[in-house]
Amino acid sequence: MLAVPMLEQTVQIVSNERDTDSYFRLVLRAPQIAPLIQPGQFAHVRVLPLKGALLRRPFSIFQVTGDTFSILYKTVGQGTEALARMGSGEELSAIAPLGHGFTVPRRGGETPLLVAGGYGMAAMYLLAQRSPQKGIVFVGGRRRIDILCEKEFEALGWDVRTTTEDGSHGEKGLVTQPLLKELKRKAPYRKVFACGPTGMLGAVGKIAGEFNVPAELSMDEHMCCGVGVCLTCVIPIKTGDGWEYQRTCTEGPVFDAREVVWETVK
Amino acid sequence: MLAVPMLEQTVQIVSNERDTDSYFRLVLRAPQIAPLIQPGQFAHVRVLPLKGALLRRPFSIFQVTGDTFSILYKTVGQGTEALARMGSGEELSAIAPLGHGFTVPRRGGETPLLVAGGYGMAAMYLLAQRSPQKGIVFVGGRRRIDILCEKEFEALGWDVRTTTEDGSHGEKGLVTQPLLKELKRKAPYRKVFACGPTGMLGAVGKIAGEFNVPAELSMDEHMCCGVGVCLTCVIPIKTGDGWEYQRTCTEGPVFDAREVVWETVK
Amino acid sequence: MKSKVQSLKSRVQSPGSKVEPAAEGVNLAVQIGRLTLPNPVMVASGTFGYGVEYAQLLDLNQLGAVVVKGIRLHPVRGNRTPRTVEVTSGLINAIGLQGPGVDGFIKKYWPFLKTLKVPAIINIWGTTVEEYADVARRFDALGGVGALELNVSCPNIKEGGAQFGTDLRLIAQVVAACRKVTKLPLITKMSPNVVSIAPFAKAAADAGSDALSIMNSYPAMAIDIETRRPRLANVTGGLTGPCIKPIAIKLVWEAAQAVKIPIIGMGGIQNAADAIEFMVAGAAAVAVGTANFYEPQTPLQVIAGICDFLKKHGLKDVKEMIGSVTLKK
Amino acid sequence: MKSKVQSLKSRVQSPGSKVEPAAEGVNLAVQIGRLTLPNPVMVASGTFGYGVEYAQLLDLNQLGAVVVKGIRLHPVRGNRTPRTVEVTSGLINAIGLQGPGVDGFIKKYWPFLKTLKVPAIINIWGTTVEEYADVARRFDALGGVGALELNVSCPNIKEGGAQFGTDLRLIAQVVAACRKVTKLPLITKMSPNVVSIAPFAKAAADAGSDALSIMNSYPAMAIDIETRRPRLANVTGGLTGPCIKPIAIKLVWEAAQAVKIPIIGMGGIQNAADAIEFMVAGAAAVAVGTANFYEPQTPLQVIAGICDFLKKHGLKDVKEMIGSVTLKK
Ligand SMILES: Cc1cc2nc3c(=O)[nH]c(=O)nc-3n(C[C@H](O)[C@H](O)[C@H](O)COP(=O)(O)OP(=O)(O)OC[C@H]3O[C@@H](n4cnc5c(N)ncnc54)[C@H](O)[C@@H]3O)c2cc1C
Ligand SMILES: Cc1cc2nc3c(=O)[nH]c(=O)nc-3n(C[C@H](O)[C@H](O)[C@H](O)COP(=O)(O)OP(=O)(O)OC[C@H]3O[C@@H](n4cnc5c(N)ncnc54)[C@H](O)[C@@H]3O)c2cc1C
Ligand SMILES: Cc1cc2nc3c(=O)[nH]c(=O)nc-3n(C[C@H](O)[C@H](O)[C@H](O)COP(=O)(O)O)c2cc1C
Ligand SMILES: Cc1cc2nc3c(=O)[nH]c(=O)nc-3n(C[C@H](O)[C@H](O)[C@H](O)COP(=O)(O)O)c2cc1C
Ligand code: FES
Ligand code: FES
Repeated sequence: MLAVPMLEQTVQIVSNERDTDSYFRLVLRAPQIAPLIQPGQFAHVRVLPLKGALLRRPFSIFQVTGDTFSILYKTVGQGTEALARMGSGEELSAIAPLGHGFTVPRRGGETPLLVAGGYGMAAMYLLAQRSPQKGIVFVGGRRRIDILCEKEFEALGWDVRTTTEDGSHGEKGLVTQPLLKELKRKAPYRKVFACGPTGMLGAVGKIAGEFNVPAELSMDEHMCCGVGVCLTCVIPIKTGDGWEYQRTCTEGPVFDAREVVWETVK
Repeated sequence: MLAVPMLEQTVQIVSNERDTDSYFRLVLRAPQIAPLIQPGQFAHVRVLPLKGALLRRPFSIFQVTGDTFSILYKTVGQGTEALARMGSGEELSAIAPLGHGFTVPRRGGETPLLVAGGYGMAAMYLLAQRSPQKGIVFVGGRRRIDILCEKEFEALGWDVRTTTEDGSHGEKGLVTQPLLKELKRKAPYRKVFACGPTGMLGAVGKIAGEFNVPAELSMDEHMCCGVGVCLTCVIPIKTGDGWEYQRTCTEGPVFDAREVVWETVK
Repeated sequence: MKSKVQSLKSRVQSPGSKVEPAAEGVNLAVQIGRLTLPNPVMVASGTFGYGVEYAQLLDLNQLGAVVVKGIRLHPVRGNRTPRTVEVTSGLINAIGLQGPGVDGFIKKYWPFLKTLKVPAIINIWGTTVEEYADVARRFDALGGVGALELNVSCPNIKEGGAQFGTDLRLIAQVVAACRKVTKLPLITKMSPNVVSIAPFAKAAADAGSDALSIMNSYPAMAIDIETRRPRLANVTGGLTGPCIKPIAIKLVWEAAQAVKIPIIGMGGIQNAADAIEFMVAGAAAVAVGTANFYEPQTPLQVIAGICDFLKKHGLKDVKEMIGSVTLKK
Repeated sequence: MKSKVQSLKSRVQSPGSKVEPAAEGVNLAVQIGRLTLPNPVMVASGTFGYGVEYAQLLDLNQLGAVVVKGIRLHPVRGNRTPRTVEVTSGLINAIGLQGPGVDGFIKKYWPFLKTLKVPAIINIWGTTVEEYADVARRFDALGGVGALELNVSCPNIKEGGAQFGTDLRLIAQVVAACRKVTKLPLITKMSPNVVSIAPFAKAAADAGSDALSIMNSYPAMAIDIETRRPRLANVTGGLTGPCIKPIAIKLVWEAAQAVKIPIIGMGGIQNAADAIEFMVAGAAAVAVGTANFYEPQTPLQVIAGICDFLKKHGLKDVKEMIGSVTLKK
């Protein structure tokens, strides 16, 4: 039960810069945390200037460089907006690394097919970087500005296939379309890894299931404690005789697609 | 009942600088408010960065210059501390001018004796400046650093008599000592004006009463609305047949010392 | 009496007056019994004095109604100070219902209030059932009053107040006694300090209340740890402000299931989103309380924000929002 | 049984262990019935899992006690999601008491908990009086348990919970039934959702409760105005966090006048000043709840802050603060 090592630390902002539109890249100096991070894990961040809103906010860990790690976030509410107003030198509190991440593909193992929607791309970068086995990254978003770190995936030598719903960049449509096309090719030894909105994850899980391809999905549930005590973040997971609620922050965020009881996921 | 004209305005900080130790001078650009201000009135200020603490904070108006007014404040808690962290260009919300101020002495009328303790000095400056009749200012504080704007009173041509409790500046003792000495001189036509801690005001009122000298006191009661609706800031005031609670923010902050029911003041 | 209320209604709705029930294509008017409010945003008793104090800071005729501080038959001195204390996202008060009594009120404040184009609602209380009825009778006789709000829920007085609002028999008696002496719309101001609000809501409705206002302040306390003394002279007080909103929303929602009469929702409203949350939960109107103390423009900002919301969502009438919360997935 | 509690006490107080009841010249130990806590700062049930989850972030043996999430006889799946929602200075939760049941708990969590040097307090509940007693009997038999906390106040389950804590007859029955089957210290976790807490405090004490914990969460609700749906799948939930502190302080103060048994105060504690306020109001110990979620170091910070406060005020024993509020001028 004490499997995942985690630390609570005051971390310093190295930089906090706008990426595209409402997306920001935040680099944090965290020398003790950085070496522990596995792909698919997250940091639970307390934005100290937030007063009336108490809780920490969870963010996937995007990149790890030396004694820093970074996150890629979208401003959607008061926490992320307060975060966007912070600057280098200011401090945050982070509990990290948290959660059960992706199984990093082994050299010579299955070919990884990464599927990412919106800020889900943040969770995939470290996986691509740490995977000795290269593969394909499917990135999708609503508009051109929702396509993040495309260049970075290319720089890692991955095959990047981009879709936008409005067609402003890459292929027009949903990220599942090129995935479906690829799976239809029926190449052997493949494995899907996905992160994005729950609807997308459900669709990816379903498609992977149809092609009998294993899939690891990083689930996005609202969180409170982030460390497994409050039981906020549960999703229904199959057990021998039915299903039980498991914690996205602890047993997840990465779950095997076949274990999720999709009918019950809200 | 609509006697005092008041405005609610967003005002800009022109400067916010440390005076001595924990005292700060805040200058606010408020072109519509500034011309309306009378000595002894106050501004009710909302420190916008304060989140969990909701209420405005009341401060006497210290100086009026052109389209600005200023306050002289001491950091004592979360509101004043948040205020002290603000800088020029930032905005506050102010409702001002509020309250019933001092009766400005007329030329040839009573000689004004001003008595001020701690930040009470802030409330007295405008009175001294606007009074055509010069007089004496008694300023007192615990230590040297609690003596504010002594120089400014002198520049106005007033006779300044300073006391500190620790003797680090001026005469050693309480501000009431030189006042008592002065009143014992039994010169005719004098009037006391005072602002400071409630204990000091009680003592000043008592002394003035003993010498049959009229006294106007600016009372310091905790406030909430500042405009007369919540009935937080009341003090007991004599009426024909007994006493009633009157509002420091509306009927006051300046009251005639003889009207206050000192036994009932907390 | 009916004619008086009618004339008030028509005065409120009269075209050409500054307050239009329909603001730029959306209808904001709501009904509280037979009283029409030009819009659903009132101010809460005890947080707006007698209206006149705020007259310089905002146009009172833009409000849905002005609700005055609680009035008893005789003048009331109120509690000793300190009377209020700031707490996290809230305020505790123990004013003790200081007030001028009916005569003092009519002499000092009514001449101004009756010139308003929007309804004036009088918050009344007593220490006995008979006293409530006496006060109601006096205001009935006055003429021109918009409605009476029966404060059976003030936590800060020894006799009267919450003692009535937390006892099913007494709440019914107070409402029935007032109902007997006036045809003015009666609004019962509910105490949150009950195990379940539904039976109290029903008791008030059955006894003839035309509407409920939910909620009054919640019993609370703060202690200064340096002096080890209570922060309020009255020891305990009533908690209000944003901190109580989730409690108030639940009570409004629960009462709305229990009774058909309109509910006026209040408790921590700071902006239009808060007000809309109350309406969606089941409130026909709302009142802004503690927020007036720190931001007197709040009621007007709330009205403007409700208009924007209605437009954004293509709604033509604010009434479409009332009780529109849906529980199914 | 007595000997087990005794051995726990002596284990807790044994010199050389990391937790010293007297921290640098001040005595922090307090009594909850026959149970001695090394210091008055516990964690609140449901906000600290089963202890093990936080073991990497703080030294559990520094705490006054570890209180685990509510446990019923059988495993409980809990409510649908969303289960919590953030509100102004607070949180609303409707977890629905998800848990592994007595057997699951003993298998999965007890092996770790029993290695702690500080008492483990088990929060228990049932849907009938008999079930409470059954669970109590099981934990009595287990041995080494510090105390049982009877949760008769969870607002988020249909059967059980607050239904018992808001009914004078039922609360007495639950306590008496558990009293019959165990000599373990019994702590009754009180519901705030009553008109007056005094009779409930007395009922629990008279039925044999050794202590009270005050308070559980307050019934509340939040609605998403865009979707017009409740923000919690359970529709309503329980409000916790700094926003409820003034309510909790008042209830602790009131209960402390009514009963002689110790009170564990909780509700919005974020720092030592909050904890001291509870103790001055009448609490013999305190628990940190929601604050653990955003700042897991809170309980340790509170302990350190209490030490500083005692030293600053020249107090030698934390017990001097208990109920030390003075009402006279
Ligand atoms: C495991 C995990 C990884 C995530 N990784 C990223 C990432 O890499 N980049 C990124 O931009 N966002 C990420 N998110 C979503 C991010 O946590 C939310 O966008 C953020 O919490 C919103 O906070 P706010 O105060 O701006 O919004 P508000 O809407 O004001 O937040 C209100 C409350 O809801 C919670 N909340 C709101 N949206 C979400 C959400 N989508 N998921 C979980 N909680 C939510 C907040 O934490 C807060 O408690 C991740 C979420 C999870 C669970
Ligand atoms: C008419 C009037 C004029 C004043 N003029 C000045 C001035 O010129 N310079 C100056 O430094 N201070 C002045 N004060 C006092 C000033 O209002 C308080 O120091 C300030 O409100 C403290 O706020 P805080 O958040 O820093 O303290 P906190 O202790 O955190 O405040 C908590 C609450 O108590 C209230 N409060 C605390 N102390 C006082 C006090 N002494 N008087 C009234 N309310 C208080 C606050 O407004 C707030 O609501 C005046 C007070 C009044 C009533
Ligand atoms: C200082 C103060 C005085 C109040 N006086 C009264 C009153 O006289 N009569 C009454 O029914 N309610 C009174 N209330 C309760 C308010 O009308 C309202 O119900 C409560 O404040 C909740 O709304 P809020 O959170 O928006 O303030 C008072 C509240 C405050 C803060
Ligand atoms: C998510 C959550 C779960 C809780 N679960 C329980 C529980 O299982 N049993 C119980 O008696 N109280 C439970 N509580 C109530 C707390 O123990 C505590 O009484 C309450 O949160 C008030 O303290 P706080 O404001 O410091 O959080 C829970 C509270 C929260 C926030
Ligand atoms: S967020 Fe608390 S258990 Fe997962
Ligand atoms: S502060 Fe509200 S009446 Fe004076």
